[in-house]
Amino acid sequence: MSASSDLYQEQILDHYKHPRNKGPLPGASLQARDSNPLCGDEVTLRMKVEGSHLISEVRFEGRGCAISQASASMLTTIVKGKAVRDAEALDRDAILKALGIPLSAARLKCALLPLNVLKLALGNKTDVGV
Amino acid sequence: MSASSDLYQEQILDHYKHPRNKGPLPGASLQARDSNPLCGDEVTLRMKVEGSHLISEVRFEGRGCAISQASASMLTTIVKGKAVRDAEALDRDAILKALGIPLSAARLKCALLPLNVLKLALGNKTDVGV
Amino acid sequence: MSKAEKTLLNVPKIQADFPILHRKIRGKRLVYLDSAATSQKPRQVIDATTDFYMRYNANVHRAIYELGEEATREYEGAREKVAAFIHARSPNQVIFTKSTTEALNLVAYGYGLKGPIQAGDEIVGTVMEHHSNHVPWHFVRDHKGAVLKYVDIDDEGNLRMEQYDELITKRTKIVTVSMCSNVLGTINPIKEIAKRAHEAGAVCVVDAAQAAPHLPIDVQSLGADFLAFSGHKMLGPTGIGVLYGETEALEATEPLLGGGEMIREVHLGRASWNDIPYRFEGGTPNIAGAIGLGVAVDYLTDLKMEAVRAHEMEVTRYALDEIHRIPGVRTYGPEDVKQKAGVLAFTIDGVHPHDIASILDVEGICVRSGHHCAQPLMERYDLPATARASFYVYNDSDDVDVLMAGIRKVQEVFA
Amino acid sequence: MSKAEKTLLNVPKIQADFPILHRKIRGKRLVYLDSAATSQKPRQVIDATTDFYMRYNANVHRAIYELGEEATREYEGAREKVAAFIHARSPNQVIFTKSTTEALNLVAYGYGLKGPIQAGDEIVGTVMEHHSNHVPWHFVRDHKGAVLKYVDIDDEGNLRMEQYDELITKRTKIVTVSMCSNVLGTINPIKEIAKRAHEAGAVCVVDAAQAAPHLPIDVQSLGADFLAFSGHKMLGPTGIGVLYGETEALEATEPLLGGGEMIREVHLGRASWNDIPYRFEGGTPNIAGAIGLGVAVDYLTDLKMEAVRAHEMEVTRYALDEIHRIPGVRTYGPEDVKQKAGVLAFTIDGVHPHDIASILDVEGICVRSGHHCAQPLMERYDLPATARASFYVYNDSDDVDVLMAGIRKVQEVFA
Ligand SMILES: Cc1ncc(COP(=O)(O)O)c(C=O)c1O
Ligand SMILES: Cc1ncc(COP(=O)(O)O)c(C=O)c1O
Repeated sequence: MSASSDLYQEQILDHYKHPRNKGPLPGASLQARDSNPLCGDEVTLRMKVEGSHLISEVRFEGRGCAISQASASMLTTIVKGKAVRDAEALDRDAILKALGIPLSAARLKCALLPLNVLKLALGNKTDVGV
Repeated sequence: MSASSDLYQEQILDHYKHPRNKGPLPGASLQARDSNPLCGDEVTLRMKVEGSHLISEVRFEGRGCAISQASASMLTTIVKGKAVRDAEALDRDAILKALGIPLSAARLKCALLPLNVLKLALGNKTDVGV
Repeated sequence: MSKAEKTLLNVPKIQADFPILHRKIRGKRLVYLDSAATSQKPRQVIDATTDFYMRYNANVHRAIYELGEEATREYEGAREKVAAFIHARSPNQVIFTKSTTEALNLVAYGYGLKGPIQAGDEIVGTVMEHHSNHVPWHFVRDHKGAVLKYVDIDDEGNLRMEQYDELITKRTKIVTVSMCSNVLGTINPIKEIAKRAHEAGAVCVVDAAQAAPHLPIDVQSLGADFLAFSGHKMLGPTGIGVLYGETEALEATEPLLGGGEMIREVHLGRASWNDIPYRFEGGTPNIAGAIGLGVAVDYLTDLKMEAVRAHEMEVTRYALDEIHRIPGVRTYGPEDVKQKAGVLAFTIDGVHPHDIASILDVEGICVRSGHHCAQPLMERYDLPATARASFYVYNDSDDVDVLMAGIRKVQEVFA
Repeated sequence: MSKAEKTLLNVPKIQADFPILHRKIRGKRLVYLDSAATSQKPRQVIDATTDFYMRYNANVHRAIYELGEEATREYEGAREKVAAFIHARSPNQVIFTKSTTEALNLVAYGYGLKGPIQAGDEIVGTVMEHHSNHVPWHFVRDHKGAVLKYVDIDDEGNLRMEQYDELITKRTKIVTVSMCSNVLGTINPIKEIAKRAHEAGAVCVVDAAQAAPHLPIDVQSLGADFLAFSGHKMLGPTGIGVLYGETEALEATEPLLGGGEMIREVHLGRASWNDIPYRFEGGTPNIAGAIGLGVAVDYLTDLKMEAVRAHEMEVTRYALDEIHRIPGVRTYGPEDVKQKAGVLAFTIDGVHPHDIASILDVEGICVRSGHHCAQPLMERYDLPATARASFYVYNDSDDVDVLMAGIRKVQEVFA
C-alpha cells in the first residue's frame, strides 16, 4: 500500500473494523458523552469502577471517522484494569503514541475526542487541549 | 511659475481673486443654489430675464475652492446678455473650454457646480453629469 | 463522449495561469477539487492586487492627488466590470461587501431587521440553503417577528416547486433561494421563483455564491431583486463580495454599516446618507480586493461564461459516469447535468467522509468533507456528512480520473 | 534639534522596503503624506499575500487537506501576532473584521442594538470622533432608544475631561472615544476615560484606527473593553480590520453577521453559536488580508512601536516648528507633540484646502483636504475643510521640507 498507510496503519484500521469493548454497559458507575460538532464524531464511554480504585469494565459507543473510533477502541484497552488515578493521568501524548500516526490539526480533534470523554467521565473537566 | 500653473492659470486666479458679477441681485426673477456635499463648495446664482428671452443681469454668491468660484465667475460672463435658450444649451464642454485647464475627476465636480446651478435656475433639472 | 477533451476551454493553457497548480503535495501533482469552498487564483488576479500596492495604493473617493484618482478609477472600474458581468442595468446597482455572507446580512438587516418588514410578514426560504442564507433570516424573525417558512426538496435534490403555491401568501415579503446548491449542485429555477415572489408582492433574494462563478447570470432576465456572491469563489481575492440590488429594492434598504463614505452629512446625533451604492459601503473598502475581482471577471469574461458552463457540464457528466461504475459509492443531487453544477457530493459505504478526505489528501487530491455549512440539508438526507468534489475551469477529465483512482484506494484501505 | 535625522528609525532603509515610494509623480519624487487615510505597504506585506495565493490558498477551518491546514495555521498565526501586538491576554480576544468601521458596527449592533442596551441607557461619545464612531451609535439610539451625549473639546483640541463628571451617570452603559483624532492628532487619555466608564458600570469602546499604527498599545493596561483598528492604516492590506474585546464584554455581545463559520449548529429556524472569536467571523474571512496584517505587525514589531512613536514625534515637532515660520498658515490641534500624533491639519489664509491639495499634488506631494470624515469636529471649529498632512515610518524631515516648499508655492500661486 501507498503513503495512505501513514495515517491508516493496519492497527488503526483493525481497531476501527473490529472495535474492542464496544457496546452498552448496563450498571456502569461512570459515563460521559461528547461530540465534535464540526465533524459529527460522537463517543460515549461507560465504566465500572471497583471500590473507586480500579476500572474493572469499560465500553464505548460511537460513530464517526476511523481515527476517532479507533482512538476510542484503543483507549478502552489502555484504561481497562487500570487504577482510576492512572487513567486520570493519561494525557494527549499517551493517546498520540498509542495511535502512532502523524496527525494534522483537523484530525487531532478526532483523535483526542475519546480522551476528552474519558476526562469528562472521570469528573475532570480539564480539556485536553484540542 | 512651475507646473502648478497648469491648473491655476492666471485667468482662473484672476476670476477667483476678482470675481465678476459677484454679490446679491435684488429683484432677480430666477435663482438657484447648490452645494457639493463632499467638498463644501457652494454657489448661488441669480438672474433677471427680460421678456423671458434675454438674461439681462446675472450675479453669483458662493464660497469654495478657486476652481468652483472661478468657474462661477466665468459662467456669469458667458451668460450675461445671452438668450435664455442659448444659456440652456450650454454644456459641460463649454465650461471646460472656458476654464481651459485639465481637470481630474475630483476637481471636475468643483468646475461643474456653477453650471449645475444655472440649469437648476433655468428650471432644467437635468444634471450635467458630474 | 467519454472524456472531456472536447471541451470548449483550453484547460492546459488555463492551468498554466494558476501558479498553485504547479505545486506538488508529497511529490504528487496537486488536484484541487474544492473550488466550491474557494477557487484558486490566476496570475492575472494576483498581479493586479500586487500592482495596486506597488504603484497606486491610496484610499478611494476623497483624495485629490494622482494616486487617489487612479485608485478610485480602478475601484469604480471594477464595479462597472461586475455590473456588466451580471448584466445589471447600472454600476450603481453593484455594492461591494466582504463576502456573500455580508451581502445577505446586508439585505436581512437593511430590508428586514431595520427595513420595511413587519411582525407577521413571511419569509420563504428552502431546506437546501447554505448557513449564510439561513441564519440572517433568523435575526429578522427574532427582532421583527417575521415568520420563516421553508420549501422542501425531493429525494433527487430538486426543490418541490409546487410547495411555493402554498407557502407564498399575501403576507410573504421575501422569497430567498440559492441559485445553485453548494452540496447537491442543483440549479434552481430562479426566474420562476422570482415571478411567483413578485406576483405576491414579495422581493426575491438570490444567493448566487455557487452560481456567479459557474453560470452566465443576467439579473434582469432572472428578475432578482437582490443577488449575492463572493469574489474568492470566482478566481478573485478573499475579502470581497458583491450585493446586486434592483434600484427600487435598494431604495427601500437601510445601510448595514454606519461610518465614513456612506454619509452625505453628519452632525452630532444625526446623519443623512450618501447616494446608492456608496450608502451601503461604510468604511474603507477592500480596494485591492475589488480591483482583483474586476480582473477575475475579465478572466472569466474572456473564457466566456457559456463555455465555462459547458466545460463544467462535460466534466461533471464524465465524473458522474465514472463514479457510478464504482460499487459502494453513493452520490447526492440531480443526475441530469443540465440541472446540476459541477459539485459532486458522495459517500463510500463503510467509510467516514473525513477518512475519505484524509486518504485523498495523501494522493494530492483536495476534496471537502463535512456538512458543507448546510446542516438542515444534511438533516433532510439524514446524513452526518459527505465528501464533496467540485470542479472549475482548471479541472478536466484527468482530474476526474485521479479522483476515481483515489476513491478506489480509499476502498482498498478500508477493504 | 532641527532635523529628524537623529531618529531611532533608519528611514532610508525603510523607504527601500516600499516599492511605491520609488514612483515618480510628474517627474517628482512621491512624497506621501496621507497615511492617516491609508498607509503604504512594504514589500514584505505584498509578498505575503502573493505567497498565500501562489502556494497555499484554501478556505480556513474546515479543510482536511494540506493546503487548508496551512491556510488555517497562517490565518490563526496572524491572530496570535495581532494579539501579542496589542498585548491581549489571548488570541481569542481578537476578531478579524473588514475594517475599523465594521468593528465599531459589530459593537454597536452586537452590544447595543441586539445586545444588553435598553431604552434610556446612555452612550457618551465625543465631538472629535470619526463618522465611523458616530453613525453606528445613531443606530442604537434609533432602534433601542438609547440616549447619545458628547464630550466637547477645548480650542486646542483636547477633550474637556471635566465634562465626563457630568455626562457619565448611572444610566451610562457605553463610553466611546477615539484614542487618537484623525484631524487634530490629539492623543486621548484612554486609561482615565476607561476608569471613569468602569466606575459607572459602563464599557469603554476605543476607536484605535489612528492609534494602533502609531502608538504602543496595551489593551490590558488601557482597560479597554472593545478596541477597533484597520489593517490598511498600519502597513497591512485593505479589507482587514480588528476588533479586540475583553472576554466578558464579548460574551455579552451578539454576532453581527450570521452565516458559515460562526455557528455551532444550524437547524431549520434555529442555530447556536460557535466559540468566541469565530462566533463573530461569519462567512469566509479575508484570509490573505489577515495573513498580510500579521506580516505588517511583524514589520512594526521589528521596528519597535516605541521607536515608531519617537520618530513620529520628532518629525511632527519639526513640521510644527517649520510650518509656524510661514505667515498666513494656521494649524489645528495640540502643539505639544507628547499629546499629538503625526497628524497635521492646516489651512492657508485665502486659499481653499482643495486648492492646497491640488497644487501640492503637482509637486508630487499627497495630502488630504476636506472634512476628514469628522464633520461634527469641523462644525465645532466652524471650518468647511482643512488640508491635512500625516506622517508615518517612511517619512522624515526631508518630506517636511518638501511640504513646506509646497506650501510656499501655494501661497505664491495665490499671492
Ligand atoms: C479615527 C478613525 N476612526 C475610524 C476610521 C475608519 O477606518 P476604516 O475606514 O478603515 O473603517 C478612521 C479612518 O478613516 C479613523 O481615522
Ligand atoms: C451557496 C453558498 N452561499 C453562501 C456561501 C457563503 O459565502 P462566503 O463564505 O464567501 O460568505 C457559500 C460559500 O461557502 C455558498 O456555497
